[in-house]
Amino acid sequence: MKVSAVPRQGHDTLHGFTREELLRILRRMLLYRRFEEKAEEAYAIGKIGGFCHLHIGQEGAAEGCIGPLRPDDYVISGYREHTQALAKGLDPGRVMAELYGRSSGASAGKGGSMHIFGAQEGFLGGHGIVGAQAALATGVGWAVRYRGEDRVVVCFVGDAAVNQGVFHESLNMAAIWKLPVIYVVENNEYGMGTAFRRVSATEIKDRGVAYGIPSSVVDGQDVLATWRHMEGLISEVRGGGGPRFLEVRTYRFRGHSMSDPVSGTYRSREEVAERTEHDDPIKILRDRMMEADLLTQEQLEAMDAEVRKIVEEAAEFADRAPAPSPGELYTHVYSEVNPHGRLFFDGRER
Amino acid sequence: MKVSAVPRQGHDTLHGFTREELLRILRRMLLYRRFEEKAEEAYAIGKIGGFCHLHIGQEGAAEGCIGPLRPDDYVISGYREHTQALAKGLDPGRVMAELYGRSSGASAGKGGSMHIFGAQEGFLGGHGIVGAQAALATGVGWAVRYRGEDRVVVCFVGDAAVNQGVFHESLNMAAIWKLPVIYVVENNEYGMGTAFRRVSATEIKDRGVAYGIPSSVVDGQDVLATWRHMEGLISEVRGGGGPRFLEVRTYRFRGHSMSDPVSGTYRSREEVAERTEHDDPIKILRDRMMEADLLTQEQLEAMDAEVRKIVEEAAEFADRAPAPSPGELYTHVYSEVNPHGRLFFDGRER
Amino acid sequence: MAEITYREALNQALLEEMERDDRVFLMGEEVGEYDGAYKVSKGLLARFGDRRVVDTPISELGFAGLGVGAAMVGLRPVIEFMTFNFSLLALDQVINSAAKMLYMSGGQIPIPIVFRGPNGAALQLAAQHSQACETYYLHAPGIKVVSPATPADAKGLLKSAIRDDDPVVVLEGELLYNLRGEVPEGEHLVPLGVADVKREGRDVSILTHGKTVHLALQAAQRLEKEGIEAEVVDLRSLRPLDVEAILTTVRKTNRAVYVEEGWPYGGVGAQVAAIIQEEAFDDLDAPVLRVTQADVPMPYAKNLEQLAKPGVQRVVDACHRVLYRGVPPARGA
Amino acid sequence: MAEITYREALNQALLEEMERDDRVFLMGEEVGEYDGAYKVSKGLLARFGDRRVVDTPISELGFAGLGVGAAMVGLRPVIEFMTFNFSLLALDQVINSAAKMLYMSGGQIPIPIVFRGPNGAALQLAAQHSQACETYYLHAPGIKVVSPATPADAKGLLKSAIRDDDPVVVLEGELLYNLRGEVPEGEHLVPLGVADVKREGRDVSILTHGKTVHLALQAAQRLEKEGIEAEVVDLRSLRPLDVEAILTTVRKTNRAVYVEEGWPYGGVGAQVAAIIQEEAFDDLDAPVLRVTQADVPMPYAKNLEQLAKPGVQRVVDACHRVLYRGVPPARGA
Ligand SMILES: Cc1ncc(C[n+]2csc(CCOP(=O)(O)OP(=O)(O)O)c2C)c(N)n1
Ligand SMILES: Cc1ncc(C[n+]2csc(CCOP(=O)(O)OP(=O)(O)O)c2C)c(N)n1
Ligand SMILES: [Mg+2]
Ligand SMILES: [Mg+2]
Repeated sequence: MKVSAVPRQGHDTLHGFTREELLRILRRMLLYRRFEEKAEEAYAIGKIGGFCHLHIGQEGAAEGCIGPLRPDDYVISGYREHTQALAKGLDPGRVMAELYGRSSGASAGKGGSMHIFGAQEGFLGGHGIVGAQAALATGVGWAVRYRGEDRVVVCFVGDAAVNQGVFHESLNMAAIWKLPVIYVVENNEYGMGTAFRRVSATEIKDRGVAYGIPSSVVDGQDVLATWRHMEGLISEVRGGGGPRFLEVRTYRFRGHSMSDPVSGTYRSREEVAERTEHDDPIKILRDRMMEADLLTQEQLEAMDAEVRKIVEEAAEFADRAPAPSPGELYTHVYSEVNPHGRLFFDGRER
Repeated sequence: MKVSAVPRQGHDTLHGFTREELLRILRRMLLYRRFEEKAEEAYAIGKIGGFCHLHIGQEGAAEGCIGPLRPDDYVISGYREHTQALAKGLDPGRVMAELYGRSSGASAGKGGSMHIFGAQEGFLGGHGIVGAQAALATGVGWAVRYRGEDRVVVCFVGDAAVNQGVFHESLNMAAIWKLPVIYVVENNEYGMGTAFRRVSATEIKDRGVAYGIPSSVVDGQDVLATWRHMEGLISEVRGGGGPRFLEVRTYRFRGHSMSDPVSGTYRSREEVAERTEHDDPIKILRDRMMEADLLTQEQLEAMDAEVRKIVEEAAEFADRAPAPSPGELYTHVYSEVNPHGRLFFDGRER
Repeated sequence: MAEITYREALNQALLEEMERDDRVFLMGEEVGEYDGAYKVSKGLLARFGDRRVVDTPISELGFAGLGVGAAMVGLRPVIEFMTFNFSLLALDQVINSAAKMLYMSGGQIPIPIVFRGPNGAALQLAAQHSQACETYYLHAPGIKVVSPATPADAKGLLKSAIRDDDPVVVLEGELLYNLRGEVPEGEHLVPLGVADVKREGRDVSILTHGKTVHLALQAAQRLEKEGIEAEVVDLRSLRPLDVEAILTTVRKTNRAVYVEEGWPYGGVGAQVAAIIQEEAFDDLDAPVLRVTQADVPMPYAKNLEQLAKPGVQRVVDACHRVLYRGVPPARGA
Repeated sequence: MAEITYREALNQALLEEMERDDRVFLMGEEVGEYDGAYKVSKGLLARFGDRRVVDTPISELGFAGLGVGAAMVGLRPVIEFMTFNFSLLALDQVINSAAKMLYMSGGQIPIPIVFRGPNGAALQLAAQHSQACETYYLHAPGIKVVSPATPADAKGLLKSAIRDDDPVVVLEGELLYNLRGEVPEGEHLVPLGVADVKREGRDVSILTHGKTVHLALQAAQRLEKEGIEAEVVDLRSLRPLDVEAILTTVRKTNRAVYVEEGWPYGGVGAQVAAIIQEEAFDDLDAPVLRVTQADVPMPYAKNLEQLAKPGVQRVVDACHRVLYRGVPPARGA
């Protein structure tokens, strides 16, 4: 076994996975990357509006944490969730159509980039208030336990979210009621322009420890390590072990959102360049597979062509999809038309 | 040196204090006790209304934590704060008048039992939303540091308050900015009818540790130990050491508020009887002083008569004090009459 | 019909709906072992166990959000706020999660949840424990808000709220819990969005909801002695709002007074007055006046508190004004 | 007079007040190193250092409360909410601590604090990032609320807010930050509670505040072409409210339309309509109508968002209605 150019926990992490599995993982991460590069392009020409937070650089966290889940497990996240939605099985076309604000979008064009939902796929959004999803995840975990199911709930938050009160209230409740939730903190070192060390005197993991929740750290740029580690956590949780807390170390290669600069006062251009070069989860896996003779340049190119095609098709689907009809403005505010009284007060015709 | 009937950290805690100091501490705790017994009486005959949360049983925490402060230090608390207000130097008559809802009350009759304020004495309330004072205390600490003063801020919360998100946000900010705040959690084992162990999987102290705040525990029924321990914390904080977290173990001898039962499904009558018997901070100090020949029965009785007199006078003062005049309804809503526009919208004459 | 208290009525509603539907559970501070801070959930822990009657830490934002999360995957939580004063801490989850989720998800994720508890002032609880919170909830589309005034309505509205597929805020009253009244035997449901004429009259309409329904009825009695027949319309539900009932009574009496226990600015009465003048402008013989809490934080002192609360005489005065008896109707009530 | 942007105007106000008074400091998310999420605080960290320009963790409730605590002992904090959407998390400290403290303490503890940041919708930010939050703040006595529409008012009102001894909420607009306008040189203060007639007219009064002032002005231009002279009154301050100015314009035109970007139910317009009919009943020739956001959570899709926002044509239509041109004035706008 050759030594990897970027050694990460030794080569043994490669071994547990079959070649097919490895190819699949690589291909999926590549899909996430190409999908978001396409979104970047579409944003630049105004096809996508509002805020658009890319996950580029963090794909290992999505694939490593979601890959080992069962289809009937739940995932819930924040506003940087395109990749996670894809990982949980949402159709790229429907995700792209949502970014385009089309009626065929995952959320019928009403949610946009920050609010992708796939109820059928067990992807429960897409939430815009930092940290809020921690409480929601706790409730989903509550429901799972309530019904006596053995599903697992994975909740993604960013490093900055651990300073929200609701995150603590949620961890505490999950701990006392032993809920089947894995709180995954994607530590990309910054919340917008604020380095984590400026807003915390301790390590992220210490926040889980405070509630007696078994807490661990994994290198999210090493998708295989993340995957294996999550497998362990998932089976502990599925077995009734109660909540787990996981810090995934990662890095955001782009600006906070499409309208924010990639670097600036808060992190240098050099830092970003160096991390992009050496810390790319896709490159890391690719190199390792190549070194282990599990992947050739041609295979990689074919794979890339294949995912680019999927992404192009997704964009075409989104482009062709109709905008929501004006009548949609008033649907989905309430579940059903109430037979009594007035629900809307704007006096407009609808 | 004889061994105390209720041994608490050995007799050496007695030794650091002079007889005068010990008498003063005992006398003040007795004052708090008699004051609240009087409030209990007044509540029963309708002179005090609303919620009235007695601190009886927890006097050691108030005296031990506030006694060693400088007069220009700040104290802030929740709704169970009569005793702390007295300990910080508020006049018993003005506190009682507040409970009676009179214009001579500490808060001019507008605050009541839960909102005693003494701006001059550095007693900053008296807050009714569980945990909210933790953020306020953090701000007071911020102001102290901002001005380069060496004051210390003591913030009291109950054990149940540590589950409020705002408490965590506050600890985190105090930690990163090294604010001069001592967060004192009075752990009386219950939040209303909920035992702490039912709503937390870990120890109270772990909540401070999570933020890297030096955290300790002291027996609040041992006022001398509490006092000495606080002296240490205060000098660390005053010296610029940043925040401290202190759990004070104590017990509430009465119901949650005057309208709640003393015991019930959540704690047995026997438990309360046993703790009242063996865990009374006043009895403990009294017995120790007597055993150390620092107090006689006669002295104690004289002291008791003296504090009872103060309390009677406070009650008389409160009784005589006038109710707020109707015009007071609209004062203190805003700082000054605004020269422009309408501030009040009830259309009433004022 | 049995005469029971408002508290018992709520308790029955909870019990019946929990028996009917295993997806319904009750969660909040002290709802279990303590049988409820105000005993609304008395006996439910014993009956259903701690899977379905759940004591929480003091974490309003967290357990409100937990409820929403549970509703996202099909449970039907009833979240008790010990009082609505503390619900301000949870507002983000109620507005940003519960009210908006169905819309943001393009119709995929309904949130069938109830937030309930006592609202407004009790006796001498001072500024932080005496707030009426209607405004914070009715403002946002996506939420429904009801406010029962009688035991029958308490039972019927709470049951309907629990069966509703949308988030419903149920505003109760600590001072109503001991109120006795007849409640129909058997299944008793009151639909959301239907006002109730609690007293008929032709001279002036007193519109109100919740606790102040009783104040309005007292005022109507006093007015009756002067020969003035006031109609008292209890809106019961603030969203959906029975605008038809409002317009009907105003078209009949041509004069309206709104009575509420909360603050005036941005209050319920302001909205109802705006609607009336928009939709029954030509039917109005006088401005719609409002009787509210004094526009101040609630004071502790008994005398000030009494002054601050809306009183019967103020309602009578406002009716006089819109009837142009004595004082002119300008400058509110 | 210099022409500067609304953003620069706010920046100048902060800079000048911080230079004038060492007790003033700015705290919020990204206000320092990042120069502000919307660059309102650009250069302030460099100028004043991190004692007075303070980046916070994402802990809205905590740092709002921290600000109130600092104000309790005499500092004059300016707390920035990155947007007011996130301020719902902090509402408890704003209402229960800031608004009520002076009263609860019997006048001992004034809270001279400013809460500021962008309010309402920008472009395609969807339901959780597009809410107008006026209602949550104006409801409670103890707080003041202002909402500047122009660079001059932004500077003048923010400076007055910082000098005010009470909590003041300053509602800005992300979509206003790039707006240019003349701002008087030297010390420029706009007192709280004084409305500004942004355009005179005799036929109909368009009342509004904040961002929609510009919508109202556009509508007035369109109406002018039809020979209708609309008066546009910018309230600027919602509490204190310049009721005199409202009544004056209504007495002049006898017709009023309220335009706001927020939701209708419990909105600002409802309150203003209620006041107008209470206090100028006989001066009204038509009901006061309201033009607001559609009563739905804000949708993401561009076309739906445009439909949801109040538009110029809707304002024109509402004016037509109150002038009885074409459509009748019933059922709002
Ligand atoms: C409650 C709240 N406050 C502020 C914001 C604005 N905001 C959006 S993302 C963000 C930074 C979050 O950083 P982090 O949690 O580390 O996640 P990342 O963006 O790095 O994925 C902020 C401040 C928000 N959306 N919600
Ligand atoms: C935010 C909030 N939620 C609920 C309450 C009601 N409440 C008042 S005191 C209390 C229990 C607090 O217990 P703890 O913090 O242990 O203090 P203790 O009463 O024991 O001194 C509760 C639930 C409140 N005042 N504020
Ligand atoms: Mg981050
Ligand atoms: Mg306690």
